[in-house]
Amino acid sequence: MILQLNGISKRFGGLQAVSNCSFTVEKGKVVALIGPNGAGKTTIFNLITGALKPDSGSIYFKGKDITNVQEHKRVHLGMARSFQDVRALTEMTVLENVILACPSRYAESPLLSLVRPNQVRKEESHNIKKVFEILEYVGLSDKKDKLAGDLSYAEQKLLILARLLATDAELLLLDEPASGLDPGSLRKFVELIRDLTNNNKTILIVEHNVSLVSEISDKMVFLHHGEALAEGKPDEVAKNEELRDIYFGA
Amino acid sequence: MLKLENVQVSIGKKRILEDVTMHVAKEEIVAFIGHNGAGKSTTLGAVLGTHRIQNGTIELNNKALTNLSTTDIVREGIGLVPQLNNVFRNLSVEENLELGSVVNQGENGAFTIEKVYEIFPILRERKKQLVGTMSGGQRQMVAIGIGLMSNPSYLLLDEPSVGIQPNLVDKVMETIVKVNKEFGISILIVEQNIKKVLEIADRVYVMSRGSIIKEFVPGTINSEELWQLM
Amino acid sequence: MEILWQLFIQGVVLSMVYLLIASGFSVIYGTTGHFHISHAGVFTLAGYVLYLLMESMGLPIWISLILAIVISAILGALIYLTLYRAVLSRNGTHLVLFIASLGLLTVIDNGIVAIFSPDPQTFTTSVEFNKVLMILGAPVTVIQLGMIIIGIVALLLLYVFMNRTKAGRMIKAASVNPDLSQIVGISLKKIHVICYAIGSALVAIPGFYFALDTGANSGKGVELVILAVMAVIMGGIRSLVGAWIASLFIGMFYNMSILWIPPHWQTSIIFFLFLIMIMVRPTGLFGQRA
Amino acid sequence: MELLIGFAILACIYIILASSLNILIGYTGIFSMAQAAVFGVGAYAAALLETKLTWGFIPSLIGAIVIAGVISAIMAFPSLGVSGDYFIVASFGLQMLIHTLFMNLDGLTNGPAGVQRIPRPEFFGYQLNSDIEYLILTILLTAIVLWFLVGISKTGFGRVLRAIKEDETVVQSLGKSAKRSKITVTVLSGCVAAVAGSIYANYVTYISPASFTIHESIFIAQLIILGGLGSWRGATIGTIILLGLPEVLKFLPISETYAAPLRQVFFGLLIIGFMILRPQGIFGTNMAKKIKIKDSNITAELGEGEKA
Repeated sequence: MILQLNGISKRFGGLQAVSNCSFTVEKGKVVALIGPNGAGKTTIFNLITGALKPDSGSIYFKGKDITNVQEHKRVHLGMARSFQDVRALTEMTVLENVILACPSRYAESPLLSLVRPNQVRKEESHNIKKVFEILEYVGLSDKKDKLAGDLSYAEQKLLILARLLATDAELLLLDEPASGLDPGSLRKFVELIRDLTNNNKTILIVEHNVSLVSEISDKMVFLHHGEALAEGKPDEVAKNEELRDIYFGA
Repeated sequence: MLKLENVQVSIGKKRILEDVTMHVAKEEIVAFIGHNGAGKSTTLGAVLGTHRIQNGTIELNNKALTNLSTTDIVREGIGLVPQLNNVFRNLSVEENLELGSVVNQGENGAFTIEKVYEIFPILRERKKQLVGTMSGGQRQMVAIGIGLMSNPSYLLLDEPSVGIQPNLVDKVMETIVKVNKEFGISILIVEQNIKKVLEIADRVYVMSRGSIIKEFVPGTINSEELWQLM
Repeated sequence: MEILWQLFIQGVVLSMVYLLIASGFSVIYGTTGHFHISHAGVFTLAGYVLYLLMESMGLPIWISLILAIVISAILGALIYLTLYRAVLSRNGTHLVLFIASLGLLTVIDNGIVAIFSPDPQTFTTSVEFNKVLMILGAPVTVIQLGMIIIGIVALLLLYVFMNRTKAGRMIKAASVNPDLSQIVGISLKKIHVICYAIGSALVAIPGFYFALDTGANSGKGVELVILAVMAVIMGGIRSLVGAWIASLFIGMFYNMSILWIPPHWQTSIIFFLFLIMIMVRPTGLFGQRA
Repeated sequence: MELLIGFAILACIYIILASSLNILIGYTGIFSMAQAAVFGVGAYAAALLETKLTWGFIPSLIGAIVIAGVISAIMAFPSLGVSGDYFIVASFGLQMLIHTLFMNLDGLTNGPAGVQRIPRPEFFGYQLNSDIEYLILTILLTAIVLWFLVGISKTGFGRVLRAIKEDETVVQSLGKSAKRSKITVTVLSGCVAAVAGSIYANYVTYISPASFTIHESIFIAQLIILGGLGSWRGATIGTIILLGLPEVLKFLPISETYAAPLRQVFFGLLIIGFMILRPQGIFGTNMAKKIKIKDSNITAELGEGEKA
């Protein structure tokens, strides 16, 4: 078990976006959050990554209580997220986009870059090597010097995945990674995601497309009104009439 | 008849609508379902002229609407019921309704504020109240009122059940049917609440990834099949 | 007690200056979202327009005032129709518009200096208006009194216009929801022109006051406008009444606090308070969360 | 010749100022309108250390850098929490606040009268009295500053700054503290502006609040916008061209009373022209477009994410 939510609640003004939500994510699995619109899926993402603070409840990551850990420090602990609207840094090259995600001790500190230039060089060349490997893996190595803004939409989505991998995170949170992809790119994407779990990654995914999710996930968590109504194997959840009704008529 | 043929829309790099062909016949209620980001709202935007169409045509009663200005499209008889959080929150009920008729003001058979009050008596009682201070259900009535005030022959509704209490959803659906039956206004409704919208629709389109993947008549499909489509 | 009353009256005068500048800015910013820093340029131009009408053309003051208000409104609308629309149609962003507006302000302020010299242009006819009246023991010049009265009338008209006319409702509608406004058939371009005209007419009034009081002069506008913008932010964007209360506060603070705080520290304190406020409550005192 | 040397020294000072603002606006997207204030803090700090504590040029320069850095850090706090137009207004406010401090902290700054008799730098008993000697020192310092800034901008830190300009949320999501980087770069920019301030104070030997007004801040911002945001060539060559062009007016038979404002008018027209035709400035790539002014309208939290 890599991630555990214990009775998380979050209120926005008059709306209970997440209420007493609990579920777990097992290491090396693909877990999908599904549910009708407004079920609180993205809010839960924001709570896990620390962009939002829960009103109550606790979140454990790798056995450590991270409920009050700052957003960027959670990345250091080994989780990273993507966004629904891609958000590639379009004015930077593909290489820069990915190297930016590498953990850095020396190169990104203006002081250390002055006093420890050797260390900086070492770190940068190590990172560049790593980035090359990642770009190779996702199939973008021939585009490395292009501006991210010049990539196609599907390529940008791969770039985002590369960026997540560069963070060295073990838990990847993907917010609708497949939306807007044409069937060809989609196949490639699904294969990549499957392959990632073989490389020791755990994936938590938000996706509306039930059939896609059934295909790639090991477990589904069904959310409704911010509550985890059910969790289980995709086909079990899919067969549940009650959930289906909720999904169709929230 | 409102007809879309091979409509294609991109926003930035992202192709939102791949190829949308659909129609709404006179006095019909057509529902438009599919998961988030499938392109339903964009389709409404394309019809209204708020999204530029790269390819394809949109026709209303054999007259091309493609890339006309929004005002002209509304003048041709397309009305929009905005999402309830998208009404003019800093104005009163009456002012909202009044602004709804900027385009087709005083035309023959124009919808009047009185008529809206007849449909929603509560709005008459609250006509001076700021819309921003009203409940979701009441704001939804205002939103429908705004759509009607442009005197449309085709009314587009953008997720009318979002943001209102579950027990009021039936009421909203009833009103839509009433508008359709009593005033002969054709309806194109985008909705997340599939169960409810299937109860009122004559025909349903399922959209996925910017394309229409299925067209059916409610009752001819079971929930197992529907689940697979989503 | 008397001194308090005198300070209060002077506070009212200064408050009116900020009220008018802030209302003008608020009408424009609240609807268009344009950071129209050249509002300060219109402020300056208004004073010189009045100077030309009264001194060069010898028109009587009332006619000059009315003409100058109309001309200022037209100038404001023209800035939008020519410069801003040209910028927006090509490159879009509001930051580019802000920079262009800064450029225009530089042109206006320095163009005037090049034409009229850096010295204030004093009104020969204004001597009679500098007559001091006593209101319950507090000295007020005729110009100050005139500005307060015209200002109150203008603000009342603005309030009535915004809340009682259809055009006002359209402006309010366009300010909260431009997309739906377009869909219901409101022309945003027309609405924006109206807002620029109204905003510029409002800022012209304190422009006249400064010109008549100390002579038409250039370069005084920026700081006044920035303070007024702070009032708009403190009051909450799109809250006219909020901007009014904050302007009153700034104007009153300047004068009333003289009793406790050395005068030269007031500006510092206002900026300081603003910075604190923006940290604590960035939506402004009366701004609602959408 | 004298004219040329004087121009060269001023050009160097503005190159440093433009560069200090370039790393803020051009790289990080922090649109500060308070750079003249920071420049002033540096100038005052150097001048006061030299006149009141009789420190030498180099110690005063270092002192000025430290003081301006500290004050920049303090300035960064209130304003970094807000974005877009609010930030611009906040930075205007800071500019005006600091200007009033120059005016009013009589005991320290000597109020509107300013600080006088600032000595020219002295090295090992040799005083740089002639302008040409001072120019050499200035060029040397300018070169060091530019080397430093360009170097920094090419490191990973520069990469983070450019990423912040594009999308702060993404930077945060990749495990970098955007806030810390923004404070660091603000301090860095303040330190660099202090170098310009110190050179300026020792060159004119007399400083007063009138040199550090809001109009000066606007001028510096305009320089860098015209030169090209995010471009070091823009900050250097652009600044020289833009400062030099209006100097031509000096050779026309116009009295200085008119020439000075006309130079400004010319400058303003240039800005307007560029904003319409080429908002990225002379040397900039299309970066001006990329600084987003966010809508001050705070969208309902409900909306975040759930609705595509």
